[in-house]
Amino acid sequence: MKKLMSIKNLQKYFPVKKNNFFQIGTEYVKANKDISVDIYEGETLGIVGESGCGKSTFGRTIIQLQRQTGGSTLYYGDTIEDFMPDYVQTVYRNLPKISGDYDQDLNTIEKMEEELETLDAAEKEAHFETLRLKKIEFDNTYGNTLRLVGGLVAHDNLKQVSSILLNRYDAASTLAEYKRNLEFEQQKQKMKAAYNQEEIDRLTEELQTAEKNLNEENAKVEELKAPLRGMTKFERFERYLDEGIDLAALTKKETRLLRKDLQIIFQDPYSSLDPRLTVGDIIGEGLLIHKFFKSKRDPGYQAYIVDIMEKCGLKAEFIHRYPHQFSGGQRQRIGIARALAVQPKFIVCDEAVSALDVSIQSQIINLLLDLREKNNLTYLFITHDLGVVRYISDRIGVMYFGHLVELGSAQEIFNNPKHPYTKQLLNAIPTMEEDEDALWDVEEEYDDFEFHYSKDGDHDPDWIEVAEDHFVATTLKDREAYYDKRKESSHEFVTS
Amino acid sequence: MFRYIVKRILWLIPILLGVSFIVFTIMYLSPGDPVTMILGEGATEEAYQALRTQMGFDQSFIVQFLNYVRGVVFDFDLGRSYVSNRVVLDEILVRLPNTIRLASWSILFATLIGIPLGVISATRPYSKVDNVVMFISLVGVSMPTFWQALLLIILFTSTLGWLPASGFTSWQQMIMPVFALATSSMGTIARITRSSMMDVLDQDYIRTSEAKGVSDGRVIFQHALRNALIPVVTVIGLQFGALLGGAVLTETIFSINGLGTMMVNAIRTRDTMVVQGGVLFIAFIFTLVNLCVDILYAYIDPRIRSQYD
Amino acid sequence: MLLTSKKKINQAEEEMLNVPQGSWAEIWYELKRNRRAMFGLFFILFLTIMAIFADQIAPYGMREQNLSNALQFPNTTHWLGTDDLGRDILSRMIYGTRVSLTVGVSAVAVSLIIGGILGVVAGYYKGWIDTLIMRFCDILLSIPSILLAIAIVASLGSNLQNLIIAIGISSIPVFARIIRSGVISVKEQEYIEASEALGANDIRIIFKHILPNILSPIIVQSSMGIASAILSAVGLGFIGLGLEASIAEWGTMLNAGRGYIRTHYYLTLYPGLLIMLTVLSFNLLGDGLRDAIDPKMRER
Amino acid sequence: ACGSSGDSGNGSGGEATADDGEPKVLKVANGADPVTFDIQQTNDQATTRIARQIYDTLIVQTNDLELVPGLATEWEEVEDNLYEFKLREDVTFHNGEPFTANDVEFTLRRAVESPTIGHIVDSIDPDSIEVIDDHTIRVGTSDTFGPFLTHLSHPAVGILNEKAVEEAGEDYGVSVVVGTGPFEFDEWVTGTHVTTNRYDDYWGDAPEIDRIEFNTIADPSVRLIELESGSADIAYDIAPSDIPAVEENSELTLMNTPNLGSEYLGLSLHNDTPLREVKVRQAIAHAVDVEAIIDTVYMGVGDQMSGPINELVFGFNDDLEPIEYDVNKAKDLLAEAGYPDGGFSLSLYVGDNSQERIRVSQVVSEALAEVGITVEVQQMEWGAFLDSAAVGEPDMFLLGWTTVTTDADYGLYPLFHSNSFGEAGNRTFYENERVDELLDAGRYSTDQDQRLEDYREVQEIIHEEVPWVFLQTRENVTGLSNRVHGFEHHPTGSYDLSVVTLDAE
Ligand SMILES: Nc1ncnc2c1ncn2[C@@H]1O[C@H](COP(=O)(O)OP(=O)(O)OP(=O)(O)O)[C@@H](O)[C@H]1O
Ligand SMILES: Nc1ncnc2c1ncn2[C@@H]1O[C@H](COP(=O)(O)OP(=O)(O)OP(=O)(O)O)[C@@H](O)[C@H]1O
Ligand SMILES: [Mg+2]
Ligand SMILES: [Mg+2]
Ligand code: NI
Repeated sequence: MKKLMSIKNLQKYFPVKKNNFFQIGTEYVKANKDISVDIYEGETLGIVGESGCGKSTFGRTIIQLQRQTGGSTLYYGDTIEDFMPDYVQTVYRNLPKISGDYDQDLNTIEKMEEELETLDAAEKEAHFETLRLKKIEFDNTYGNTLRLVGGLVAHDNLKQVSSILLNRYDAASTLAEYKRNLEFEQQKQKMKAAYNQEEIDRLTEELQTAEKNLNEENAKVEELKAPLRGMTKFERFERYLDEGIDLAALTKKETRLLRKDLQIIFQDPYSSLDPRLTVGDIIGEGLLIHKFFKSKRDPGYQAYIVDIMEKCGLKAEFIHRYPHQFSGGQRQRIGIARALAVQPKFIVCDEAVSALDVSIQSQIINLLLDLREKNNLTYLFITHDLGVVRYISDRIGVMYFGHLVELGSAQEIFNNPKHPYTKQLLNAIPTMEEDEDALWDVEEEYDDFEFHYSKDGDHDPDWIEVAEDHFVATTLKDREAYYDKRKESSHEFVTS
Repeated sequence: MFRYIVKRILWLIPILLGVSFIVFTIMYLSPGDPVTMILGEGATEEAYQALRTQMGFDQSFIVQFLNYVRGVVFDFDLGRSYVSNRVVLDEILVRLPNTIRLASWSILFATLIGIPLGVISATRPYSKVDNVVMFISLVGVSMPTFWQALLLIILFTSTLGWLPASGFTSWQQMIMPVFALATSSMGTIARITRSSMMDVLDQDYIRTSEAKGVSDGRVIFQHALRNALIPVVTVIGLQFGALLGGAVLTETIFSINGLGTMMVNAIRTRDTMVVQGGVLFIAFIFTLVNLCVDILYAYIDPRIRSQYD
Repeated sequence: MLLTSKKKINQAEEEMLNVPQGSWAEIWYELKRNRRAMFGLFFILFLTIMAIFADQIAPYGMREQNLSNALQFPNTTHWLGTDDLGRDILSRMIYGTRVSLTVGVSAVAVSLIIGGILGVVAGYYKGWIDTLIMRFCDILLSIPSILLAIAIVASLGSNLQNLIIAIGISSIPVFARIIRSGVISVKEQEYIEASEALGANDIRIIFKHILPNILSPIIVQSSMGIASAILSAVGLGFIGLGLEASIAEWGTMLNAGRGYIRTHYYLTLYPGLLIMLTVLSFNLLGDGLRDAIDPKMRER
Repeated sequence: ACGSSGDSGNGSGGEATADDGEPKVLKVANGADPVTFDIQQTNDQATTRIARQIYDTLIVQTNDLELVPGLATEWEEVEDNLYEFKLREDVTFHNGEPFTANDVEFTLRRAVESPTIGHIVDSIDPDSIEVIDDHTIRVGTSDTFGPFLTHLSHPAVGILNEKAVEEAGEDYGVSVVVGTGPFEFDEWVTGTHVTTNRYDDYWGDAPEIDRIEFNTIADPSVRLIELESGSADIAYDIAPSDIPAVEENSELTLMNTPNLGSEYLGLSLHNDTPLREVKVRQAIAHAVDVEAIIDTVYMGVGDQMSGPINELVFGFNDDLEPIEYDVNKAKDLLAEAGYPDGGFSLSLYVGDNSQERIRVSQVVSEALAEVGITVEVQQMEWGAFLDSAAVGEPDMFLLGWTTVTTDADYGLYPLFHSNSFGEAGNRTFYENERVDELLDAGRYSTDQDQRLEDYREVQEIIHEEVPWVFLQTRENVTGLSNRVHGFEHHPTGSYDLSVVTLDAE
């Protein structure tokens, strides 16, 4: 399956208002601490967890509604080649400045890995944590460089590399722009919006020259690479090459361009609709922003909106009504229609159905599933309703105080939960009577691993695969043995 | 709480500096040269230049302003009037009591009448009494102070001959200015009291005491009014500031020798130093009164107090 | 019509009909039921007509003098009498509407635009710029507005434009504060985030989403603001800092009539009465609008 | 004054205090607060009206404008342009210091230096001042200066006590005020009042009243109210609109007498406007109904002027007739000048400190509209007004001039000599060689007959060329309670109160 998103060590801290004037340093609400997960095209990834554990934050952060404070979020719905964001240029330009450091740092990490094996159990624990953090730091610092430059960082003359890559960047970004425009025109054509045939023809032509240009530049890059091939260093870094766009590194403007691919359905259908706009205007806003239509008077505009509304189960005559004239369920549909109107590739459904009664819920869930099939959509489905999540999700992630503690197929999670928190969640026993702490600070032991998780959120450091594609955060009893086994099974582990 | 007060007092410094800067700029931009004003019709060029240098007008704007600030900060010296060469601080201190007296009596009067009016209205909402009282309050707010002052003079001085139209020492002299100035604030206070009171009367704990059979009077005065007063206090604080401004016109009409009259004259004669000093004092008083209101506010309402800690 | 039959509707039903953030039609519906507000509205319309058609309505010209007819008490040829230069008071009052309405509306426009920009920037971007703007407002607020206006007019000279600027500037902080707090509360709303999620830029969010949603308090404040701007203008005229005296302006008329207060009361009585009614009308309308927009804010 | 009843109180003798134990207090309503009693730092009327009771001058100008001995008993011109003054020997200052020639020297030297009143004594040559003995002093002028002695009688040249001035420093004139006059300074509460007490060692006739209270009341109608209610015995500067009220009140007396002031509408030649043509100026002069202005705006106070100075001033030309109001003539003149229907516009500036002038500006603008001239009135703050008029900004402006020295030189030279352009007084930028010549001659000659001739000719020329539209003479208007006796106006507007007596209440 094709990856749509790859989230690495995502972190979102909210600064808290200073208590007083003289306070030094800032305190944070650590809503998302260190989340890594891949999302595949066409799947529905369910996220469950108790209220306040950071689900909404996670959803908002990966589509960059809120800037993440650490980690990277790679997006594959568009490739770097097609998008050519600014940060690529920055990375290319700064290449000579960081020469060698990644090498050193990587060596340090490797050395630490080696050392790990020589240490005794007590020291190992601390060492392991340092190593983990070091790896995250490494990824934060060099991740994008390695992903974009790859093995070429091993070249002696980084200045030369940098200038050739920059030339390539220019050619590629010109091409990307033509491609984007063309694609957009074609999409409009598909949507029966006003499109411009001449423009399409012109773009197709320009595209060809730009492509040729790029090929020339690519050839130069290949020339550079040729002598390096076979060097261990080159090969080691070449593996880092990655097509994904790091959403966290985009400028505000670039993020806005991607907005039409990454959408969100908000948790609260009441406060997420502007009371001063009609339903038509609410749904049409994205269309106008992304210039699907030039103005509201475009002939196809109204028809397109009506079409979307009907798909979402809203009557056409609602188009001129205001949000307060609708019931909760209807509002939720408006929110869904708004998200779908721009034909996104990925939608965060933040409790999209939780506020609704059961019959409406199932209606909307079916609508979402239906749309997924038709439009090859990918969902991040956030909820604390286990019934719904089981029904809709392919995979489920369990979140606990800003961490992902368990991840697996829906079946695995429900049939074979490993993490004690997941188990509690599934049991869903009302726990009013019990001492709260007793509930959370559970220690549970298995043969190979044990859980030490607590409310403070210092989670178990290992992220292990307990069954095929079923991961859980835990503490390994014998780390070496585990990793050895993994190596045999030829899985890649570069960073945690 | 203490820290909050200190912080607020520290804020006074940039505010007063800003006020000073704005006033200085406006006065600096004014046409009409104080030197000409002093020299009058027919002075020689040399005399003009000499006086200009002596008064420091040949220096740049910023230097003049910084000199002024330095004087104020280090020597508490507000300068001397360009016109009379008197020490500005003395000029202000002579007049300050009159203005303060006028504003204080007015706010007292406005409060003593405004609050009961508001209470009467709130206890009989949408009744005839309420309508009449609220209409009168709004008329009070809408009536230009100076016009009202003129009407009072026509009636009580010209026609009836009961009250003197100028001066500000005896109680007879004080009646008209205080009344004229207080009317608008009275209306505002009555209106806010009514709405605040109605909010409180609408709340459950009042219903509870009513249900328990507590007498109407007790409900209104003991329970409701105390809680309703919180927003009223804020408004009274703000009104005090408004009164200081309103005093400008009132003083002019009743020939009261207060800060207002002084400032209007000083603005007209481009007596920058006096304008500066006066505005600084008024701004200082205004800010201080509002600080007191905030502190009082916190005192009345424990919920707010806890916010500051 | 619906209106009359619904008049006796009981309290509970009234609540139900009331939608907190109603559409304009609903606000208008509420407003129409408020007799005082309608009085205000009609009086304002009446004044507007007088201002526009002053040339046709006024029995005499604005500057038309008749020195031999000076200081006539109200009579059949001069309904409200003549002033010290023999000009018709009624006509001058009618012409005076022009100045007062122009100054009132334009001054509010000035403070609304400048205060609006400051308030939006402060509320939307927060941070140091917010602190800066709000401290600036504190500073302006701590100078009594009439003094500020006097100083500005004195320094700029008094013509219509400067009068508008002077009065406009002094109420900038009021608008800036109201708009800022509106922006802050609206910006918290999820629909703003929703618009961001659709890719809207700041300009679009401010103009399409934030401003329309804080329009109601702005309208209420503008109505009241016009009332106090007119009062300020008249006050400036009264202390002789208004427009050139041949232009009919209510404050200047009062000032000129002041010397005759003992013998010719009507010189100050009628213009004063008109000022009061005008200001009252704007206040009544403002009150009514506030009630119509949010019944819970009644008379605050 | 009311005759019999009051005079009886007077007859009982000087020591009124002894009779009833109550000090006799005269309450005066003054229109403005004094500026400073360092009289060399100000020259405003509100101050002078009080200062005059405190200070004496060497020479006194009577109410009839005669020069009589003051602190100087006699004087003579000992050489060309050098005068010797004999001083009184029995005079002490309020601080007990004896009055000597040194004080005179100090005063005059300081006055010449003063930016504020320097112009009054600028004819004095400081090098020529010479103290002969304690009570003899010589003072010379740098050029022959006709009105020299008159200038010395100006209240601003009141004699100061050197010691008091030096000792008090910055406080002089505010809390320390020392003169030789009939009243000594007691207290000054800014903006409210100034009180003076009778100085018992006064060299002249002792005043009957014990104390004068000058109350500052800016609003003219309030001054009247004070007078009516008995809170004031004398109210200065009754507003024209209040005159009927005083006249109708049987307990009050209105005193109005012409003073040395005149009002005019300046027609500036500075800007390139039709005003540069004599005919246009004459037309404007004919178009303005000065009589109507006097009647409606000034309630009959003042007389239409025929020229720039009035009859009290030495050098007045009594042959000239006021320019009559004649719209047709004005139109004809305009046509002759090439503006048959007017058709041009002029700016008219007026200071905002006088309600009356503001009204006049409106009358003028209507009057000129009659002959087709559009007038744009600019009402300005007084200081700004003076400034812009001084640089020739306005086409027309309303202003007045008081010939305080009662000599035509002061009433004409600053206003019409080409040396006096702008700030110095000639704000119309009027220039005429002959006029310059005659004014110079008049200034530097002591031959009074020749001077009279010269000034008459100047007035003829100005009457013909009308750089001004001559409006009306100014009058001093005072409201008096009938208790007050002996009060008289002085044409300069500052009145001697030492002669005033009061009936018991
Ligand atoms: N803008 C913000 N500023 C500060 N703290 C925030 C902000 N947004 C969220 N938080 C905090 O982050 C934590 C996670 O919030 P989040 O909304 O992601 O929870 P959630 O899992 O979606 O909960 P729920 O199921 O109730 O929707 C909470 O403690 C919340 O208080
Ligand atoms: N102010 C209004 N103007 C017009 N139609 C309205 C208004 N309010 C509600 N409606 C319509 O009335 C119907 C019922 O709405 P209501 O909000 O009562 O539904 P509900 O039962 O609460 O549904 P939900 O469970 O989705 O909240 C809906 O069709 C809605 O569109
Ligand atoms: Mg949530
Ligand atoms: Mg519902
Ligand atoms: Ni008598």
